[in-house]
Amino acid sequence: MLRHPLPTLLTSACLAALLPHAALAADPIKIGVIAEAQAVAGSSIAPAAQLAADEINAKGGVNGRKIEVVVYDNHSSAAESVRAFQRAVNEDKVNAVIASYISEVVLALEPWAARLKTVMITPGAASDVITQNIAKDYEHNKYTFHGYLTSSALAGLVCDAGKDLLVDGSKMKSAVIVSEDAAWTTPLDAGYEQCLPKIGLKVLDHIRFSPDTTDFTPIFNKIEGEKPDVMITGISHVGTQPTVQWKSQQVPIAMFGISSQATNSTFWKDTNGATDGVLYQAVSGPGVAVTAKTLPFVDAFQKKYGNLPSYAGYTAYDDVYIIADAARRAGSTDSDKLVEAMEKTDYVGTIGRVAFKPKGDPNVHGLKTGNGYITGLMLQWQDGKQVNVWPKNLASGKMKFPAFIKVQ
Amino acid sequence: MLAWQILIDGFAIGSLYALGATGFTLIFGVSGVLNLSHGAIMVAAAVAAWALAGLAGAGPWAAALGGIAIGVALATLTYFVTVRPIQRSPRVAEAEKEIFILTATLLWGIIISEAIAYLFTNNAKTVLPIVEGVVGWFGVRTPANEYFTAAVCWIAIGLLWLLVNRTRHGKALLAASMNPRGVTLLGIELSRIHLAVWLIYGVLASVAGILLGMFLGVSSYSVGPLTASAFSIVVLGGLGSVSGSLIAAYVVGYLETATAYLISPAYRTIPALLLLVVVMYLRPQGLFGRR
Amino acid sequence: MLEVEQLTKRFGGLVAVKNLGFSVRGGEILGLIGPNGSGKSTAMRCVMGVDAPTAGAVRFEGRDIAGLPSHKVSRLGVGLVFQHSRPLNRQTVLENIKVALIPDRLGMLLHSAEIDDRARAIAERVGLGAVLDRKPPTLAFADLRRMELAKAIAQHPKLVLVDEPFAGLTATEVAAFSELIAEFRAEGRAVLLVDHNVKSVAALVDRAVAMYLGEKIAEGTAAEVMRDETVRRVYLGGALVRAARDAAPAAHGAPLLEVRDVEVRYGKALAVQGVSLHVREGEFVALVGLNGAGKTTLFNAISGLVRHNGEVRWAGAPLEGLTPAAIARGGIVQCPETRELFGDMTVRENLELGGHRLEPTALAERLDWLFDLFPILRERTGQVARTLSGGEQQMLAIARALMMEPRLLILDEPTLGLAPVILETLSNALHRLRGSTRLTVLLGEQNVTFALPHADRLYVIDHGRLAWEGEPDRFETEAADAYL
Amino acid sequence: MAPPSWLRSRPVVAGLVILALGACVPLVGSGYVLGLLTVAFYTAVFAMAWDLLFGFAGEVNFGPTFLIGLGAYTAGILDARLAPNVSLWLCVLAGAAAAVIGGVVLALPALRVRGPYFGLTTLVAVLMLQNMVVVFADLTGGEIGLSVPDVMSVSATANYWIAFGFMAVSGAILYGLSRSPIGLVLQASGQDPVQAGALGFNVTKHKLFAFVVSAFFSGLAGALMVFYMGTASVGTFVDISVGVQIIVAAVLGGRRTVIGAAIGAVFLIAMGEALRPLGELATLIVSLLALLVVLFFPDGILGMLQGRSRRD
Repeated sequence: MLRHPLPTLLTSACLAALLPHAALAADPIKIGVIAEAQAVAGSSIAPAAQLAADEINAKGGVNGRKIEVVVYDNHSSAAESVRAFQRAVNEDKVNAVIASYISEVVLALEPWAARLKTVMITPGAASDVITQNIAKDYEHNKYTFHGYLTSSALAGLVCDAGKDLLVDGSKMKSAVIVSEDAAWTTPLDAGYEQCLPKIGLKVLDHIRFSPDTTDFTPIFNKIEGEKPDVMITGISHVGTQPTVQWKSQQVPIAMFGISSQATNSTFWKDTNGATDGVLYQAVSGPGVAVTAKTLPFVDAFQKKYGNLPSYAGYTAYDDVYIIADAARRAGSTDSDKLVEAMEKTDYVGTIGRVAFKPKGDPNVHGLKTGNGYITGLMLQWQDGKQVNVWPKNLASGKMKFPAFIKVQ
Repeated sequence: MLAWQILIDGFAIGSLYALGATGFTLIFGVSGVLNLSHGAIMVAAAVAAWALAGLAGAGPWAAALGGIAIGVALATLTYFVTVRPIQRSPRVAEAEKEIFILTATLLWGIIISEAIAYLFTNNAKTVLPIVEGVVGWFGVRTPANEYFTAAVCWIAIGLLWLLVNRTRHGKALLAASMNPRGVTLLGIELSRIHLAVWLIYGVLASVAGILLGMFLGVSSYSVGPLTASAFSIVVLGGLGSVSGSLIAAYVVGYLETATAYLISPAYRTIPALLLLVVVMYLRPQGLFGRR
Repeated sequence: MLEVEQLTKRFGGLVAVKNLGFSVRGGEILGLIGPNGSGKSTAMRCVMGVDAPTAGAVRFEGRDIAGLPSHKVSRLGVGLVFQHSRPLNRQTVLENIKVALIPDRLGMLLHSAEIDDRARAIAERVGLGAVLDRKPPTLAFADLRRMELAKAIAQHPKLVLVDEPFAGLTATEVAAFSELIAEFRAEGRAVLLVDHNVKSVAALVDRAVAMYLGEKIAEGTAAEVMRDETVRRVYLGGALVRAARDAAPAAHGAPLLEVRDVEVRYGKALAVQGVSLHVREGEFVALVGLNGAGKTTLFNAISGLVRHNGEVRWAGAPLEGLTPAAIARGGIVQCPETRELFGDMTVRENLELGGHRLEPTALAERLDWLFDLFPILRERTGQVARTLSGGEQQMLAIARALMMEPRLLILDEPTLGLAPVILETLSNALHRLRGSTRLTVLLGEQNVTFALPHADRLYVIDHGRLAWEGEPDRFETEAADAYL
Repeated sequence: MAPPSWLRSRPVVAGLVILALGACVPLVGSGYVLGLLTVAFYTAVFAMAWDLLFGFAGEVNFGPTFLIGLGAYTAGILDARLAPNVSLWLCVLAGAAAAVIGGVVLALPALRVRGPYFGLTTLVAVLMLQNMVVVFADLTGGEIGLSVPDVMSVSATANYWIAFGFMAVSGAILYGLSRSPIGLVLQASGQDPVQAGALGFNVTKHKLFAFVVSAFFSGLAGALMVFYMGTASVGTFVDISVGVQIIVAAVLGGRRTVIGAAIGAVFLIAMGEALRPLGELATLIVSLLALLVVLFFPDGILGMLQGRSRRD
């Protein structure tokens, strides 16, 4: 009978229910990490969180309590993430959850964070809907925090960089917006449409392509026919494919904007170098000391795991500190108190100064951006390396393009 | 100029589809098997080629050959692990073999793609292209790789044609697809024919996968869509009809390309799906299938 | 009750039934007789509505039902007893019978006691009372056939179509089934029996219609039809003529092929029971028997294509464990009744595949020799096999088998579905073949006249058993009357 | 009198044992086990509905997620647009209705063809739906999914009972249907359509009926699950991989038993969860296990349980 999985499960559940759960002072603070181990962006989340926890524990923990990280692989599936979330909260009794870089997953988890009243923060999802949901029903959804930039915020940061690099630096005047046809790009594109004309780039066209596009030639040919100075991109799921065809077709127009996969250190290898010259927005980059904490983190990560963290690695690392900081200030891991303390966060992490937008903002619990807060970077792939070209004070190189690109 | 662009792009992508579908339809024609691990084998070959070039430092040709070797090995394994045991199993009723083989190859495909994701992550990988640069004809700049892809596809299909129509062993294959019993009566072992077909299939699927990897890049996410597109093209052309599949591949390739150019890249795949539904409804045996 | 007029059914280019007409009255049993491929089954399917006729009328109780879907035909009062069907293996016999009693309505969610009672009554009637709660896979073959009959009875049909009622049954079972079918007649229903030959249904039918190549060739009482000259030509091949054999057969010596107590079952049905025969090197042996007697099954057992009990020995060694292809390579080459040509390949390609193990020069010589034997094939070398006429296809099939350089050629029903004119050409070719090589041949034929002139020895097979064995000249006196 | 025959049937006994076990879970299980089983029960309904179509009507539907997705998205969109002016249960019913309508629209062309062609037609339907979700992102939320404001209940136990009751009722109805006269006719139509026609049954009508029933339960289960999950997304309700899981569950549990499909679904989900500590390899191992069962125990888990007693 025991070979049957159900009784086994029941037995284990039974045992679990019998164990005492009263929170002792020396109980560790448990942080659940639900992430995508097979995706490059997601695979750094758990190790980075563990690194932060180890550092905090080495310094004596939080109010005498150690931080414990419990990791769940979600196979990039929303349904599996929901199950993992329930397991984390009900079974493993975690105090907070750091979850995923995929918007679909975070949105599926949001109602569960509300139901199970557990603080959840995403280190990498970009959809504006996450914070909009909080604004819609604050009391209910206040447990969710957006630890990365929303799409509309990203659009603003891309425009900021564009003004300096493209308009002022390269005298560009026109652009075509190219983005994958997806829900996360809707606010991004709206943001682009709004801010590009303001910085002096005329939007000639706006192309959305199907994420399962098997041939980008038609798209590039159409854009080329419109003779823009630059392509402003919004690509995430299909990063490799357009990059490879951009190179093989030698499209003479620069790519500038969001290209999530380009932030991966393996992107050069994955594309066989086709990414040379691609400009992409990021909150961090190798060798870029955004803050005093950035490079020590990268070094420690590389020393421990042998590779470089993905963008979600930086934020996941910060998120552990932010949760620990909030728990210290709240003096408790009670979810409501934790939320209150999290809202008062003012913490300088690896990507900049982190503070959450207050109640009343349409993107409540989203990160504050712009001067004094997070400004982001603009990096460019140059000869196999990710080189930061913006902002000036953090730049380690100058923007330059492969021969096939025509810049005035 | 637009027409020329559509002509070239549709041809390249159609050739790629054609090559992918040819192997799929060949297996169906000769042994009646719909191999739902098709996409996984294509992706495995491409990822193997990428790994050989990127991680082991092999040149583009060596990497491509290595990828083909892996793909052929996997195809053979597919036959021995999933297809043959079910075909020979006395415990599965004849009428149910089809669903069992479908389920088994489906699971096998998932196993392969999970293994790829485990070993190499599910990031899209690009195979080192064998030819680089662009060719400008009639004012249209086209990647040389696109011509290369079309050429390799046609060389592979041509070689297959020569093999099947001009060699003794190949003719036995063709004969087996028309009448397996007749082949047995002539003293030719069907099991060897099936093995040979899976080997040939392995080569075709691997070449298609590697070319796709050079053209666009592949990841374990591509597994499902690749199988589905081969399946659709093959049914559109008529199951088991190689020439039907070839024509259907170009129909789909051109339809997608034309949609992307003339309507919007966001609706790229929809007209082809609609066409498929209409064909299913009006001509269930496919455009060129015989009943 | 049923009137069929000018019924024609075409499948693509093939005309399966041509201008067929017949009628059945209530309380009458009509036999629709014809060899394989004569179109009798197609005619039955057209009546039932399984296939839609291409042209012609099918009138049931005065109403034209041609082209109606089968469930509507069924509801009008036509039932069909299938020869092979796929019963519900997970349900009991009772439930299988109940299926036939359920009305075609979607509201039927509960089993009714009335249906249960009726199903039990029908089961009693056909003799299934003892096995009601067993499941079909555990039933004897005859009981499966009874179940099919029960399903037809359950419909209360006014017209019952029965497909090969006695195939695979033993003599006692045949008698029991005849009685059950006769009961239909007694109840005033019309019955249409479809079978291979007159003999097996002669005792039961009131009238018979014989078909050949899609057309009606005779109609009358069973005795009349049996005496009909055309019918005798089709089955026997006309008056029995025995041609003198030139070469003396090797009457003694070890047998090349030896078949001992071979038994073959198709599921539950015994198709071949305890057959033993042998063929010596250089001999021409004919195995004659009507369609369905078990010739093809026996040949398939020899070629390793069906599982069988008993032993088949070839040149002194058992064939057990060899694949069909290995047996063929070993020298036993079968030219099957279905011909199994590669339809989309040319004549030459078909032949070359037959000679796939020959060296190029040997292949060319062999081709030349065969083209001399079958000159028509030389003219057709580039033509696709599918487009050849029936006779040409048969010659191609034989020629392809000969390309394999067989030691023993098994020739199964070469005359099947061929017009009489072609038979002569074929016969001549066989004669020349015997003259030019010392080939050993095992010929399976229904057409005795075709077989007799060539044969050194003759076996008669009937209902899966050997019924007679001897020299051709003794056949007419000893076995001919019992044959048809 | 002997016990009625349906009580002696092994699937029924297995089903009753599961129900009894299931009713005890809330007494001992944590919220996590309840949550896990809640999803497993909805999946079980998907698999049973699929089995009705395949095991009985003999049609391999590659697109169960077309029906599920229609139900889920219809209910989700209605709720997201109209809440709180519309009752959650009305949305659920609308979802089921949409799935039935979609099922008929799909079945009419699909039932004209057989075998692989039927399979492909249903597969294409899923691909179309997936495209539509992305194209009409304003309405559907696109690839990131759609949040619904209403939930059935926030209590894990209440959700468990709803799912459990729903599964028990659907299972009873579907199983009863499979054993009813209509079930027999369906099975006959699946096994031998020619004979079923000759016995006077309108095969197409019966298959259409099976499709509608299958669609109804798939849609209903999909819609209910939306209000359990709180979101509708392609990856949860529409993606081909979800359909694959359902088919694997049904084949794994034992075809043609309805109840086997439910066992297969619960087994698959429990197994995936039990192997979660293996992280990335979990899916691979579950697939491998499923493949082994398909290869070596063609009658599935229920067949394995019955194995010893099948010598009759």
